[in-house]
Amino acid sequence: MDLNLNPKERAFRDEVRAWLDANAPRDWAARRQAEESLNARFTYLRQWQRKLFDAGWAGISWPVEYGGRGASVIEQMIFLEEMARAQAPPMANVIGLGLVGPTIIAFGSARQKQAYLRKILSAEEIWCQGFSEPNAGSDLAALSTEARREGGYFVVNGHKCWTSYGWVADRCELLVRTDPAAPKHKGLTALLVDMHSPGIEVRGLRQMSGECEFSEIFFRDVRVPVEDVLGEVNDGWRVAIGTLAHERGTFGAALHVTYRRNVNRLVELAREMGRDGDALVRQKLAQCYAEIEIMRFNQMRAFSRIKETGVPGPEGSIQKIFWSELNQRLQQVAMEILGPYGQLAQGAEDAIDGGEWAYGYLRSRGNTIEAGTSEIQRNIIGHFVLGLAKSY
Amino acid sequence: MDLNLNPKERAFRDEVRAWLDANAPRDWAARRQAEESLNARFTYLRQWQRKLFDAGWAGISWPVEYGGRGASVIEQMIFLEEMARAQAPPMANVIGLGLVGPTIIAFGSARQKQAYLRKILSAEEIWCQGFSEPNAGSDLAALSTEARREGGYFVVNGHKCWTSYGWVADRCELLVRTDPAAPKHKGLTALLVDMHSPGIEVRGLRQMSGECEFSEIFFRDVRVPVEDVLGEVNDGWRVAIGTLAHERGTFGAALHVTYRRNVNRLVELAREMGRDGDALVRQKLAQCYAEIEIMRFNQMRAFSRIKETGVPGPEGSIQKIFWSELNQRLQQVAMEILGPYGQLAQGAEDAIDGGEWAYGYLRSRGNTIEAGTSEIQRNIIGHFVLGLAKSY
Amino acid sequence: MQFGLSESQRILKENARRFFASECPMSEVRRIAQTETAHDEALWRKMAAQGFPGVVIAEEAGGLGLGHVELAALAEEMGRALAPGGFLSTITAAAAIAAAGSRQYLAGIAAGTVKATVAFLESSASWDPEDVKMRGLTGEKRFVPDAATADFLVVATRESGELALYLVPRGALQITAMPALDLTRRLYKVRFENAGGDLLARGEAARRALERAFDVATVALCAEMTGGMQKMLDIAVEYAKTRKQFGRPIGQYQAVQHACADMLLWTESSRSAAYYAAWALDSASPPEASMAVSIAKSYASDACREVGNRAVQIQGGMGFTWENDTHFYYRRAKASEIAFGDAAYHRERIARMVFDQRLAGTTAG
Amino acid sequence: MQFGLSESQRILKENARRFFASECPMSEVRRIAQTETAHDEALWRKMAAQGFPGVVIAEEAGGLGLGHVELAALAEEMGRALAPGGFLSTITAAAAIAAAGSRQYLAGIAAGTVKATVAFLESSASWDPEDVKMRGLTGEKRFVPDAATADFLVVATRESGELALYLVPRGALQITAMPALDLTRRLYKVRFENAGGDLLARGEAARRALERAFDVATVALCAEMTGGMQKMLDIAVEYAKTRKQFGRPIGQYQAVQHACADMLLWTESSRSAAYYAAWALDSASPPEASMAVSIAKSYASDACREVGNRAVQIQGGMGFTWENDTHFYYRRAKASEIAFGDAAYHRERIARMVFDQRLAGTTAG
Repeated sequence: MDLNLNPKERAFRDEVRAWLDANAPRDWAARRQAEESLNARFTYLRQWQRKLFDAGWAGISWPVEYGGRGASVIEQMIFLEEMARAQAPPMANVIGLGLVGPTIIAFGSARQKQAYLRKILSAEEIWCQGFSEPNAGSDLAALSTEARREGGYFVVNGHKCWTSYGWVADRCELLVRTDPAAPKHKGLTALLVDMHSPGIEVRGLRQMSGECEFSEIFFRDVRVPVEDVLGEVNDGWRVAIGTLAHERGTFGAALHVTYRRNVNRLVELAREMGRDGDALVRQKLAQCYAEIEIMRFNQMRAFSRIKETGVPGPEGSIQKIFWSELNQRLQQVAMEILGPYGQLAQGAEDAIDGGEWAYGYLRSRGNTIEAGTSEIQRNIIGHFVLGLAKSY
Repeated sequence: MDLNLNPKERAFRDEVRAWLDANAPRDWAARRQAEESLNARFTYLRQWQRKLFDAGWAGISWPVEYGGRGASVIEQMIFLEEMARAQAPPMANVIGLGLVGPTIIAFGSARQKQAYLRKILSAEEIWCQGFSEPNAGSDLAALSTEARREGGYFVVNGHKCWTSYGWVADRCELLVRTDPAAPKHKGLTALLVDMHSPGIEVRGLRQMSGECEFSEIFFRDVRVPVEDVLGEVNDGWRVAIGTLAHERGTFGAALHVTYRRNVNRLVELAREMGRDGDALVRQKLAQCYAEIEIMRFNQMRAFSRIKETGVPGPEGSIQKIFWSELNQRLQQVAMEILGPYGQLAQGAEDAIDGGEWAYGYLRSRGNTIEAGTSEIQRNIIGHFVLGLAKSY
Repeated sequence: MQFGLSESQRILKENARRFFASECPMSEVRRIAQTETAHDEALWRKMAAQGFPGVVIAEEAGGLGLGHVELAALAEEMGRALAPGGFLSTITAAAAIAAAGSRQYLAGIAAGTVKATVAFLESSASWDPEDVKMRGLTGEKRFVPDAATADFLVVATRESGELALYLVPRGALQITAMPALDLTRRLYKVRFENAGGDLLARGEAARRALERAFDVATVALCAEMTGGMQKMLDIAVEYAKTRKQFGRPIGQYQAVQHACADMLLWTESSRSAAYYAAWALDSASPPEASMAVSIAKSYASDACREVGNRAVQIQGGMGFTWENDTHFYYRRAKASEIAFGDAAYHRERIARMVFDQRLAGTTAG
Repeated sequence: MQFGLSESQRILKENARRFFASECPMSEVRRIAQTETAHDEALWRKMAAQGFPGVVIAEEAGGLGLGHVELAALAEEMGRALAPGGFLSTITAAAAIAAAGSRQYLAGIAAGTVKATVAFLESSASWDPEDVKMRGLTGEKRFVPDAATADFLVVATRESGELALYLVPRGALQITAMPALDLTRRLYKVRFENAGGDLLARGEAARRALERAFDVATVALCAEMTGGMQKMLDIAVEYAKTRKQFGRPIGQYQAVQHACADMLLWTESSRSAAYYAAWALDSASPPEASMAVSIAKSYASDACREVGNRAVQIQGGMGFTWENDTHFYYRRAKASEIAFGDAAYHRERIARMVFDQRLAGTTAG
């Protein structure tokens, strides 16, 4: 057990930090507040990712042959933390980097790896993930989007929803039903779909916070070449499980940096409001501080384990529950400390930090729903970690 | 809506109060601390109940013909509150008064009413309730204690557990299986059993708190006359449900008085410890105070409803959840305020209030298990109140 | 003792429910919530025709002369319907006027021709009257609900060190919107520059009038919150019965079913506390009534947040969409949690009463 | 960076688990818990033969000379086995001696011939060194663990206004049992009357030695609590798999299954925090280590209570019986929640560090 970075990791950390100090744009926080079009902002993020890629910072733990750096998941974690520390803009291709890329590395054909991985890293092709449907949310295997084989193609018809980056994606890891007669987990296939294909329509899905972060995607007779099947036909469930394990296990890696920054800001605000001597406020902030650190410790343990095993396991659900429920607690604490000011929205003259807190509070409600609900995560822990009988 | 007592109720309250002022023993709290044998203490409670009965205070809402007072459930509630207010000893025949009696009134034959009800009120015959079994706790209908018909008798064999007052009971409302072939809810029958019958063995069941408050009862070829079937043969489930509704709906009626006294004592202790200015302590005690009052308000509403409908409904589960979970919160708050002193047990020189708090903390763990677990209560609310599909 | 609505109270409540169901369905709420002030004059006139704004105003002043239980019953239905606009603000101002022993504007309020609000909070955002720092009628008030549509404001200010309440016509006041989470009840910043107004009360009388007005408003708000909770519960239960996953309605899974049970427990308990406090406003001593009010608000503030959280969670992605009605309720629940003091504020108020000035036992205690 | 036990640490831990499974099974725990002192000398000697009491004592002093991660690994296994008696007390005293720069008694402790404890709390029951009021070696200490079986006590006292630590042989001290919830680690009141003893440290040195000793003890306790939580989780999960109601194992009902999942989350998080703090004791700056310790204890104090509550609840009536092992763990969990400061105490300690003296960023922060 050694929680210090080893010399190689430290050298890596110093290199990332120095590069970010010299290259990370400083205007990201301001840009988010600005009234800029989503498209303009996304173009900016794409260019930023390209710059990172060119400097060798995209795909830290991916094989060198596909444009990655061939380092360990620990370096990957360090990189994400340094990005968050520097308040650098995120990379554009979030789903491609975190979910689709690792899945293609694990399940993809040689051709697919050659064709797609490097362009994920360079942000040349933005990916989304087409899993959820209106009637298949938690019960993902109940999905009904279907793909019929016609010669060298699969022809896709159906309707996906809650797709992050759907509105800007070039490609999609799409889960479809290819054998309607098979039991529901058995007849699924993962396809790598060109989002510019005829027959695809993308619509924004407006959230309670007022934004359209997610999309619905409609497929009407969309033709996908059979060479774009990921893994085997009718073996899509295994592929999807691999993707979801990454979503649960590694997606929250750098959130502790962001959370810590938010709590430090609350400490500052509490002091400005003269509430730093209030025992209740002190207890609440200390609790936040402690839980964020514990999330970080859990994350370090999890990454150490992934480094050994190669893949995130079902205990990744602990991370998912932790980051999502902790953020909800933090946002509530913020509301309690900020009092009536906390509810002021963007555009209000007296809003603290431009209404970020009111927005963050609403947005946090989605945390325990997106990327697998808290209920599903507890099912996973109960069944796959503790060995209890399936409760669903 | 009028939350004041009406003139009749007020007169009743005044009468009870005056009588208790003149007659309630003042040594009950001290006796509980004293090293007195359980039997001696119970004899004392029996005599006390007899005294109440003779003065007309037993069975406030029971029909006059069976020795009751024929008043409403509101008067019953007032009486219980006044008893708690006066810190009078409880009546001895808790199960008979609260559960078995009302069930006999609802389901009993004319003979049973004549034979049993008055003796419940006078504490001549102490009752217990034989429902739970080792393999039938939450799933009560799975019970396996069986009764075979032999001529004019049922012959009972089996094993009950978690029986309050089993060690001192003269009679038992016993739920048994009379038709093993029927679906599990259908083949049950309620029997009124003489606990002095040959073949009955009672053993103490030691709890985590160290006491033996509950008993196990073993039945070996115990003969029960058919005239002691309560309700119809094979209709025992309906009878049992009636009993349980009383357990949930009205058992906690006066607990708010006890809880309030405990919190007042904590307020006093906090002041003595110089912690009455501590914002955390103030918040916690205020929260307790508020919740106790709300429990009382809920109780008033529930009794008003019972007065209209005549019987407690499934929403009584709200009361059960409230009193049990609130007591656990109160006991935890006590521990937090009392610090290291809170854990000191009976016999420790520096224990506060003779170790009542440490005992109360442990004992409170049983609250969410006894009289139907919190899980079962939430099932009842979900299914019978909200109309959701059965979750079990 | 009868803890339940009387026949006439029940009829009043049912009428109100029918009224809002027909005059202010969710489509209307959405429309009005997207206007500049979230106030609809036509709806207000119809409400006034029903007598709603004057429910507790004396008959001599043109009101219905009913009690606070009736006010709570109305407020619960408005909460359930999420009725937008300045009802609560107007009621608060009317309570302050009546508590100060005045009758000014009350007839207009009862008739629906006058709307009002109370300007109290300042930059400190403190509910403690000690923290009113504005001198005379020059200065700034914040978080004033419905100021843009009010005809006059009850303004808390300080004169020669004493608290004072003034009635100030909105007229030429400088009013700026403070956009916030709740879309159905808007907040404003109000700037006073040597504004003109009538003195309503000062010193101890002002403090008492204000305390009473806030107690009345808080009870109405608690009842309204109860109605909102009930609606969120109803929405969630309906969804849990119809939405199927893994071949079963999700309400059959205990994670969902028990969450619904908790929502019911919180909603019913909030209801008990709100109506008890409403009754206490009419029938108990002022300190007992204040205690009951703080009990109700401390509980409802936590409960409405938790009920809202569960309502969103149970509906999963659907509960997180703009199209779903839940978030309108959720937003108001958050604003209500804070308005007139959050749970911690009211717990401290309870602690003050419990620790510092032992109350006489309540009715049954 | 590697957050996981090394090969040698893993072997140490597995050996400890085997040792306690064979030398201190639950039947032994029950037997020892019912003796007067909950101390078994034979078990102690066997533990000493394994080197346990000297795990962090320097090799020159006869110890194993290992780090606090190894101490945590041992403590976790003792928590899992619910090993009764004075291990933690002795470790605390040894840490105080070592932190004060002394070596007195350390060899005896490592050899198993000497047991010790720290007498700190007084009637105020405050963990704040400012609240040590005893003058010299005359006065009373309370809640002293394992005093009846200790050969000497490290005593915190005040001399000329300064904190001082003394080594006092138990000898003729007047020791009275303070029966409490935990049956496996006993508490005592100790009366000093001009007792004799050796000065260990005074003033700032005494304060620092005490703070270090408490940090070490708290980490060991957090690891022990983690072991206890793990055991309660294992018991509950096993029961949930085998107990059937309504035709299914109760672990299949989400109310039970999700409670088990929460127990796992709390247990694993407590484990992460305990081992991080153990590592920090050896490898981070003193304020960073203290911060890590308070983070671990504030979390574990709440977690072990909640895990215990769920463990009892899941087992229903069975979990509430004396025959079931759970309550022995439950009782110790309650005592541990309080010992060396409860969650609120450690949160305030964190707040002091966060608010009042900004820490340098931690490793990855």
